[in-house]
Amino acid sequence: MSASLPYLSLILGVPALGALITMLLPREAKQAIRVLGTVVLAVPLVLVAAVWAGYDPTVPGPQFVERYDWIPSLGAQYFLGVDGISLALVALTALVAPLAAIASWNIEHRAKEYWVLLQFLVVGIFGVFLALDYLLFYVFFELSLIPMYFLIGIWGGPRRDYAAIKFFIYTLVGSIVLIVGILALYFLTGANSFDMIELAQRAPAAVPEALKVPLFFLLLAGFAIKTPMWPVHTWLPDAHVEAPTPISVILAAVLLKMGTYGMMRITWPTLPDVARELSGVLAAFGVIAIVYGAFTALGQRDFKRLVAYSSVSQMGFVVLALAAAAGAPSAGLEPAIAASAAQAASSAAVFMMVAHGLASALLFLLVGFWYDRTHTRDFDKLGGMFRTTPVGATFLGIAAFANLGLPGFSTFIGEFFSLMGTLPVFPVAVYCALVGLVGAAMYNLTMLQRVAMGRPRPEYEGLPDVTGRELVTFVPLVAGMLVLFWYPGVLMEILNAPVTQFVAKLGGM
Amino acid sequence: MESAWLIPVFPLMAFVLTVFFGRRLGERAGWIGVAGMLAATALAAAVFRDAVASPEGYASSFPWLQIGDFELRVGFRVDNLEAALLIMVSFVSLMVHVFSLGYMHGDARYNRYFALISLFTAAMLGLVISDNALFWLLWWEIMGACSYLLIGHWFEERENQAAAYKAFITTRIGDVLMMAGFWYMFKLTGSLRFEDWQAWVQHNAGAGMDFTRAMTVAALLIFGGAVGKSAQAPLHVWLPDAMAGPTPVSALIHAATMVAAGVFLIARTYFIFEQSTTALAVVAFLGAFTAFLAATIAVVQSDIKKVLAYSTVSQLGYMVMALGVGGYTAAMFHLWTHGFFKALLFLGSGAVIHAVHTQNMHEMGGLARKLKVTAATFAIGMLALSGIWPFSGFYSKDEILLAAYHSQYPALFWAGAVTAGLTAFYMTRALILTFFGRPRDPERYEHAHEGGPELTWPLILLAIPAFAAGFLAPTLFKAPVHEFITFGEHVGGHEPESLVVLVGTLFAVGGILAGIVVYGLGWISTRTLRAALEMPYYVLREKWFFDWAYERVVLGGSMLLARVVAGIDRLVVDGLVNGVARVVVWLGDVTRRWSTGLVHTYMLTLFAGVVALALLILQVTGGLR
Amino acid sequence: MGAGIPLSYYLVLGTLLFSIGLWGALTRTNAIRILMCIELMLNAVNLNLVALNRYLDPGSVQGQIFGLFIIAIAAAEAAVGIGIVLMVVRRRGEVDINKIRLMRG
Amino acid sequence: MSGAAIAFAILAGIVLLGAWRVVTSEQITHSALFLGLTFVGMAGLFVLLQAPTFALLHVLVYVGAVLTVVVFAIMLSDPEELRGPSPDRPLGERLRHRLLSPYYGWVPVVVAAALAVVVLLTLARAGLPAMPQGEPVADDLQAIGTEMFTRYSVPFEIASAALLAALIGAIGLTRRDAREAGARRPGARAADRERDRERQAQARVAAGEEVGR
Amino acid sequence: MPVLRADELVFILPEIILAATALLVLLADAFAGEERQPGERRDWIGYLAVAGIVAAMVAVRREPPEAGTILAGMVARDGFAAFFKAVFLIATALVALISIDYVARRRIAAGEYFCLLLLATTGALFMAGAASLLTFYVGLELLSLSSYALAGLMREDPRSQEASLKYFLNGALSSGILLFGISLLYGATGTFDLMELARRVQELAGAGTNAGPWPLLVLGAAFVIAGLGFKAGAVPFHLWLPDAYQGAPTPITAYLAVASEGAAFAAIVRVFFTAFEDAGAVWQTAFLLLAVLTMTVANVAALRQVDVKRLMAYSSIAHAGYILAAVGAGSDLSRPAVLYYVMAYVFMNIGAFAVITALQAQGEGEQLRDYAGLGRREPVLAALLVLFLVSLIGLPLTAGFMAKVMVFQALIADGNYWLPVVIALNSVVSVGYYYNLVRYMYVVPSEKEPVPDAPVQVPAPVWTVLAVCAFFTLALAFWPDVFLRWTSVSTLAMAGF
Repeated sequence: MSASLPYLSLILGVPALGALITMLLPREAKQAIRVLGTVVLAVPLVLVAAVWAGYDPTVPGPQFVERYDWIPSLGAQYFLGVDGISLALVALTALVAPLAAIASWNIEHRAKEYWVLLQFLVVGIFGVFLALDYLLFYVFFELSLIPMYFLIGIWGGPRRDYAAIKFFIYTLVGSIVLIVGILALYFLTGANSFDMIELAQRAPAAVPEALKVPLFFLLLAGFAIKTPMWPVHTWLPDAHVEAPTPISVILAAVLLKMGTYGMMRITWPTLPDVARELSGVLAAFGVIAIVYGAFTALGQRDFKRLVAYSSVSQMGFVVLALAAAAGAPSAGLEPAIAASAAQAASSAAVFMMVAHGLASALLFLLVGFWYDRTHTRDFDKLGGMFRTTPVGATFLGIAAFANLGLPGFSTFIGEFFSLMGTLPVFPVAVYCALVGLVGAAMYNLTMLQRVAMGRPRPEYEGLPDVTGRELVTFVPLVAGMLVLFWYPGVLMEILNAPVTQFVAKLGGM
Repeated sequence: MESAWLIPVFPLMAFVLTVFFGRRLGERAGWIGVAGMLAATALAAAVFRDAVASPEGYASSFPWLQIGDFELRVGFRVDNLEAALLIMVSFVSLMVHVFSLGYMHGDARYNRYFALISLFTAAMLGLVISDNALFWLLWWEIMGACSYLLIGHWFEERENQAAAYKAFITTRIGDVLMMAGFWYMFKLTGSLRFEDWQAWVQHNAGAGMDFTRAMTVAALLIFGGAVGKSAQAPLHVWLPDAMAGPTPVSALIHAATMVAAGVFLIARTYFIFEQSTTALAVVAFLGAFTAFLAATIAVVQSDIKKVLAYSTVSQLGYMVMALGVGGYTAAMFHLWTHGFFKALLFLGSGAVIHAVHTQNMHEMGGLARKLKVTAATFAIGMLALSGIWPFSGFYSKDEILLAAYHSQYPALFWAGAVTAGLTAFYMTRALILTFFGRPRDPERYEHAHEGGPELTWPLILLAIPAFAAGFLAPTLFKAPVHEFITFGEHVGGHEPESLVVLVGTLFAVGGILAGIVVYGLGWISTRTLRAALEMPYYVLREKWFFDWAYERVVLGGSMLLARVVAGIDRLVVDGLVNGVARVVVWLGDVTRRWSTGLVHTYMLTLFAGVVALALLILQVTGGLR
Repeated sequence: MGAGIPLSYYLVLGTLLFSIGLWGALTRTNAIRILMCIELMLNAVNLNLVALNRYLDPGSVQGQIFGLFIIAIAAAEAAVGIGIVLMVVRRRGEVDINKIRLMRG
Repeated sequence: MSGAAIAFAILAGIVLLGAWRVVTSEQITHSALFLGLTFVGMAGLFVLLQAPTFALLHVLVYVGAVLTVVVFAIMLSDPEELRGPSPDRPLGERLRHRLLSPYYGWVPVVVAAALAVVVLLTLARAGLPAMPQGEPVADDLQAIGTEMFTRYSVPFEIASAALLAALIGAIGLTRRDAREAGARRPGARAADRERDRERQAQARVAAGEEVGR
Repeated sequence: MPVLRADELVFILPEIILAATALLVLLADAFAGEERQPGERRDWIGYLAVAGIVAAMVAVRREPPEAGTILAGMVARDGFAAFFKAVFLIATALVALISIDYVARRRIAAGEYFCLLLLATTGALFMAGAASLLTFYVGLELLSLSSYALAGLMREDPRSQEASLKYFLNGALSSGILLFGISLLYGATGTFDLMELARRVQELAGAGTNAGPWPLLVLGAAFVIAGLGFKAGAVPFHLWLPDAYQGAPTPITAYLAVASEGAAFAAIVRVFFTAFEDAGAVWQTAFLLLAVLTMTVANVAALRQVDVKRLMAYSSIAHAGYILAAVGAGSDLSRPAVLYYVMAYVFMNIGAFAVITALQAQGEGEQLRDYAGLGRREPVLAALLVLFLVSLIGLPLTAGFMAKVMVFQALIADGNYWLPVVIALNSVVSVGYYYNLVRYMYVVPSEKEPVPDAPVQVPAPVWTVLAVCAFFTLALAFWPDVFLRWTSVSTLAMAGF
C-alpha cells in the first residue's frame, strides 16, 4: 500500500529540520527554542498515527517503502520502510520523544545546544528503526551516539566526564565491529547491495560454514552491548546515573531497544541456523541478565542506579524470548506447539520492548521528579513521599507494580508471554527466571518503600506535588501501560504478520 | 446469570470513583464503596437464585488476544459453586465496608482505604468467575497488591512495611510457581483456558506414565500458588504478620476471601490434581500438617488477632487437606461457611480492639459486661469455628473429617480430629480471656464501650449465616450440599457416619472443656502448664522457627545475594572493563617511553626494523632456504 | 683491466662500507660526523651501482648516471644538513645530538 | 695475482681504513681528512671499474664540494668540539666506551653487523655472474653526457630543483634576518645564547609536563 | 637514442608551473628587499603562491589519452598520477592558505617558506608521476630536502630547530637504505624503469624462488619498503615523526601529514602495484604486519599526549597504518581505497589543523588544556573541529567513515577478516585521544581552566579552508559516489596495467 506523502522521510526530516532551524536561532531565545523543539518532536507522533492508520496488518513485509539510490557504485540505497515490529518501536519513540522534550523545559544551561542535540538524537533513533539498508541503518546507529555523548557529557551529573566517554567507547566497540560484519556479509553474498531483506535471504546459502559463527558474533556484538546483555551492561548504570532526566528517559525507553531490534531485524534472520545452535547460550545469558540484574538492582542504594539495573533485568526477558524463538524449531516439540511458542515468544519480545519503554520512562521521570525537589537519589535520604507528594508517590506505586509485572499493566503481558513461549523450549531457563520474577518484586517494592513509605524527613515536608507539566509527561505513559494490557490486540495485530514471517525465517514453521 | 460479569464491575466503579472524587468527598467517600457493594450483593443474590434454579451453569467468552495461531478467549463462567462464593464474598465484603465506616473513622487515608478494599472486592469477585488462567492471574495479583497496600496502610511504622513486604514476597514465591504451572499447561495443551485444559486432561486421562508425570508436575507447580496465597506451610509465615493491617482488612482479605482463593485455585484445577495420586497426597499431608501446626501455635498467642490468624491458617490447611483426600465438596463447603464465621470473628475482635485499643488479650477480660453484642456474636463465631452442632462450622468440618475418614490415609482423619480439639481449645481460651473473668486492665476496661451501629450491625448480620449456614444450606441450595457443589461426574460427598460425627464432636467438646478448666475455672494454672511443657512451649512461642527461617533465608538470603552481586558487578564485571582501559593507557605510556627524544634511538630502531623486515620478507618468500 | 676481479669483491666492499657508515651513524653523537657517515653509506651505494653497471649491463651507463644523481643529491643533502647543524650550533652552541632532546614521549 | 687485484686490494684497504677512521678518530677534523681519503680511494675503484668520468665527477663533487662544506661546518661549529677530547685517552677506556655501553656500544655494532650479514648472505646466494658480461661503452664521457641531457633531462631538472631547494633551505635556516643582523655586536652571540637558553628552559618545562602527564 | 618530445611536457605542466612559481616567489621576495620594520607582513607572497598552485591545478590533465610513459620513460602519464597531483595541489593550496597568517605572526621569512613549500610539492608531484626509480628518487629527495628546511624555518624556536635536525638525520639515513635497496634491485634486474622492472619480476617470479637473483630482488624490495615506510611514518620507522611534527611550524605539520605521507603512499602504490605486482608474496605480508604495528602502536602511544601537535602526529601515524592495511590487502579494491583514504585524510586533517593553526598563530592552543571552554568561546570553530575529529575517528556521515569502509572492503575482498576487526578496535582506541580535545572544549568545566575571553581571530583564508574542508568532509560521506568513481577510474588508468 503506497502512501500519498513520504511519511517516513518526514518523520526523519522534521526533527532534523527543527535542529537546523534551532541552530539559527539566537541562544538567548530559550523559550522559542523550547517551544519549537517540543512542537517539532511532537509532529512525528501525528505522522506515526497516520502511518499506523494506513498500515495494513495483513502484509508481512515492509510498507510505506521509500527507496532511492544513494551510492550506486556500492549498491547502497536510501531505503526506508516499516513493518509491524519497527512500527511499534517507531511509535514508542514518537511517544517518548515529546515527553522527554517536555521534561527538558527546565534545562537552562546552554539550552540551544541541548535542543539541537536532542533533536538530532531523535533523528538517529527514528532512522535506526526505519532504515532497511544496512549502510543507512549503520549510519543512524552511530548517529545516535554522538549527540548522546554530548548530552551526557555537558548536561550530566558530577561524574559525567567518565560516564559519557564510557558510554561512547563501550557502545562504539560493538557498533564499529558491526560494520565489519555488515561488509563481510555484503561481500560474501556478492549481491552488490546493502538491502537488509535481500542479504538476509541470500546469507544462509552464501556464508561459508566456517565463517558463520564469527560473522554471527560480529553482527551480535554491537546489539548485545546496546541492549545491554550481561556481562557487557556496566556502561548503562553509569550513563543513566549521570545523564539528565530526559536523556535517561530516552536512553532507557528507546535507545536500548535498538539493540534488541537489531537482533530481530539483522542478527537472527541473517544467520538463523547459528542463532538456533547458540540459542541455548543466548538463553543462558538472558536468564543471567534477568536474575543478576534483579538482584544487583536490589543491592543498590541509589534510586536511579536501581532503575538502571532493572532495565538490565527487563531486557533480559527480551533476549531470552528471542533465544527461545530461535531455539524452538530444534526443541523437539510437536510443530503446532513449537510454532505458537516461537510466535508467542517473539511477539512478547517486541511487546516487552514497548512495555519496558513505557515503564522505564515513567520510572526515570519519577526519579527526576524527586531529584529536582530534593536533589538526592539516596534512599536513606528519601522516604515518606506518600505523605509529602501523594500524587507523585501514587505514580511511583503504579510504576513499581507495573515494573514488577503486575497484571493490569503492559509489562506483565511481555513477561508472561515471553516466558510462556520460552518454557516449552528452555524449561530450566524459565524456572531460573522465576527467581528473577521474585527478585523483581523485591527490588520494586524496596524502591517503593524506601521512597514513598515511612516517615518523611522534616526538611521535605511540604514539597510541591506534581505540576501540570509533569502530569502531562506521566499520564500518557500510564495510559499506554493500561491500554496495552487491557487491549493488547492494538499492538499484537500489527505484530502478527511480521512475527509470523520472522518465525518462519528461523525455521519455526 | 448472563449479567454475573457485572458483579465485579460495581466495586470496580466504586474504586474508580473513589480514586477520582474521594478527596473532594472526604469521609462521605466511604458510602460510594458501600453503595457499590450493595449493588453487587443484590446482583449476586439474583445470580445465586438463578444458579439454584438451573443446575447447569452459564459461561460466555470473547476473543481477547491473538498471537499467531494462538488465540486467547476471555470471559466468565458461573456455576453453583461460583454462585455460592459470589454471594458469600459480596455479603462479607459489604459487611466489612459498613464496619469500616465506623472503624476507619478519622483515619488519615480514609479514601485510599476504601478505594483499595473496593478494588480488592472487585478482584476477588472477578477471580471467582474468571474462566482462563491469564485473567485468573490478573485478579489474583491485583488482590495481592491490594493486600500489600492495605497491610501497609499505616506505612509510617517500619514493621508494618516489613509485614506488607513479607506478605507480597512470600505469596509472590507461590505465584511464580503457579505461573510456571500455567505455562506448563500451555506447553501441554497450547491453551490458557481452564475448560480446554479440562477437556485435554480428560481426553488423555490415563495415557500412561508420561502423562501422569506431567500432571504431577503441573499440579505441584499450581499447588505452589495455593501454598502461597492460602498460607500453607512453609509459606504461611506472612499471614499472621499481615494482621498489621486494619482489622476489617484482616476480616475481608486475610480470613474470608483472598486466602480462600488458594483453596479455590486447587478446586478450579482439580481435574489436574485428580490425575496424580502423588500430587493429591502432597496436598493432603501438607494441608493436615499446616492445620495442626497453626492450631498449636494459636494456643500460645496472646494477641487476639494472631490467634484468629493462626486459626485461619489452620482452617485453610483443613480445606487443603480435604481437597487432598478427595473431599472436594467438603472443602468448598467449609470454605463457604468459614468465610462467614471467620469474618464475624475478626470483625468482633475489631470491635473489641476499637473499644480497648489493644490487641493483647492479657490486657482485656470481663468485656462481656460492656460489649454485649460483640461478646454474643463472637461466641457464636467461636462455636461455629469449633464445630459444635448446630453451628455452620459443624457441618462443613464434619464433611471434611468424613472425607478424610474414607480416604486411604486414616492418619489424616485423626490429625483432623486432634486439630478440631485444639481449635476448640484455643478459641475457648480466646473467648474467656477476652470477655470473661475479671478485667486485667481496669483503666482500659473503664473506657471500653460498644461501638456505633455501623460496628454492631455487621456483627449481627454475619452471626446469622455463621450460625445457620450449615443446616440451612440444603434448603438454600434446594439440594444436599454434595449434590449442589459437585465436581464433574465425581460426587464429592459420602453418607454421614455416626462414628465420624461422634469423634469430631467429642474432640471439639473436649477442647472446650479443657479451655474452661484451664482459663475459666483456673483449676490448672497456666504457669504450671508452662513449667511442665517448657520445651514444647518454647517451640510454639517460636512458631516452630518458621519465621526465623524466613528472616534468615528469604530476607537475609536475598539481601546478602543482592549485596554480593552488586559488589561483583562493581568490582569484577565493571572492574574488568575499566581494567582493560587502564591496561591500554599503561601500554600507551610504555610505548611513549620508546621515543626517548634521542636521535640514536630513532636510527637504531629504524635499522633494527630494516633488518627484521628483511629477514621476515626473506623468510616469507623462501629467500632464506 | 679490472676484469680480473670478481664482481662479488666490489659488492662485499660496498656492503662493508655501508655497514661501517651505518655503525658510525649509530654510535657517534656529533651531528657533523653523522653526516660524514651518511656520505660513506651513499658512497657504498655508488660503488654497488657502478660495479653492477660494469658487470651486468656493460652496454649502458644508467647505473653510473643514477650514481651521478646520487652524488648531486648528496651534495644538496650535505648543504641542507650543514645549514641545519649550523643553525642549531648558532642557537645553542651544541652539536652533540644527545643534548638536543626537548621533545620526547 | 694480477695488477688489478693488487690495485683493488690497496684501494679497498684505503677505503676501509678511511671509513674506519672517519668513525673512530677522536678528533672530528681527522675524521674529515679520512673522509677525503676514502673519497679518493673510491675514485680509484671507479677507475678500476673503467668508469673514469664517474670517478672524475665523484672526486669533483665530493672532495671539491661536500668535503669543503663539511670542513667549513666544523670550523663554524664550536671550538671546544674542534679541540675534542684529549687524544691520550687510554685505548681500553675508548674500547669500553665503544663496545660495552649498550647505546653507543654493542647494540649498534650488532645491528650494523646483522645488516651486513644479511646482505652478504643474500649476495652469496644471488648467483650473480662473477665476470663482466661484455665490454664497457667506448666513450663513457660522451655516453653519459648524451644520456644525461636527453633521456635523463627530466630527472636532471628535478635534481637541479633539489639543489635549489637545498640552497634556499640552507640560506633560510642560517641567514640572519634584519633584527639579528642588527644585533651583531660583540657579545651579541652570548646574548643570543641567553635568549635561547631561556626559550629552551620554557620548552623544557613544557616537555617536562608532557612527560609528567 | 630516445627523443624528448616537447609536446609531452604538457603532462608535467603542473610541476613546471609550480617550480616557476617557486622561483617567482623567491625573486619577488628578494626584490621586495629585507623587511624594513618588524611589523611588516608579506601576505601577498602567500597569495602569489596560492595563485601559482591554482594555475598548476588547472594544468593537471584529468583525462589522459591513454596510460603510458612519456619523456623517455621517466614520467608516467595516467589517471593515477593525475589524481594524486590534483590531491597534492589541493592540499598544498589549503596549507598555503592557512600558512599566510601564521607565517606573518610567527615572523617566518615568507619568501623562503612559500618557495620551499612549492618546491616540495613539485617533488611530491614527480613522485606521483614517476615511471622510473630515478625520477621517483629525485622527486623524493626534492620533497625531503625542502621539508627538512621547512621544518626548521622557525629559527628562533628551539623545538623547530630540533625537529629539523632530527628529521634531517633520520631522513638522510633512510634515503641511504632506500638507495641501497635500489642498487640491489638494479643488481637483480639491471633496470630502474618500473615497467621493465615489472617484466623482470614477472620472469623471476615465474622462474621460482631460488632462481638466481630472486633473493637479491627480495632484499632490495625489503629495503625499498623500509625507505618508503620511513616517509609514510610506519612503525618501527616512525620515531622521528612525532618530534618533527611537534616542532615544525603548524601548517607544515599539516603539510607533512597529508602531502609527504600522501606522496609516500603514491610511491608505494606505484612501485609495488606496478613493478612487484606479480610478486605479491614479497610485500603483502610485510605491509599487513607494518599496518598492524603502525596503527596499534600509534593509537596507544597517542592516548596520553597533551601537546596537540604531537597528538596529531601520532594520529597521522595511525592513519598511515590504516592505509598500509589497504595496501597490504593487495586486492583490486586496494588502490581505490588508498586513493580515497588519502583524499579524505587531506580534507579532515587539514581541517583540524586549520583550527589548531588559527589558535596557535596567536600563541595559544599548544597544550590540550588550552582548549578548555572553547566550545563556549568559539562555538563555530569548536563545532568544526569536532566534525573533523569525528571524521578522523571514522564515524558515519563523515569522509573518514567512507574511507575506512573502503579499507575494510579492500581487506574483506582479499578474504582478510581479522585485520578489519583490528582496525575497528584501533579506531575505538583512537577515540581515547581525539575525544580529549572534545572533552576539553565542552565537558571540562571552563571554570577549572581560565578561559581567555579574547576571541580567536580567524582570518579570511582560514575560514575559506575551513569551509572547503568541512564541505568535502561531509560531501565525501553524503555523495561519495562521484569520488568513488573517480578513484576507481584513476586506478584503472594506471601505466603498466
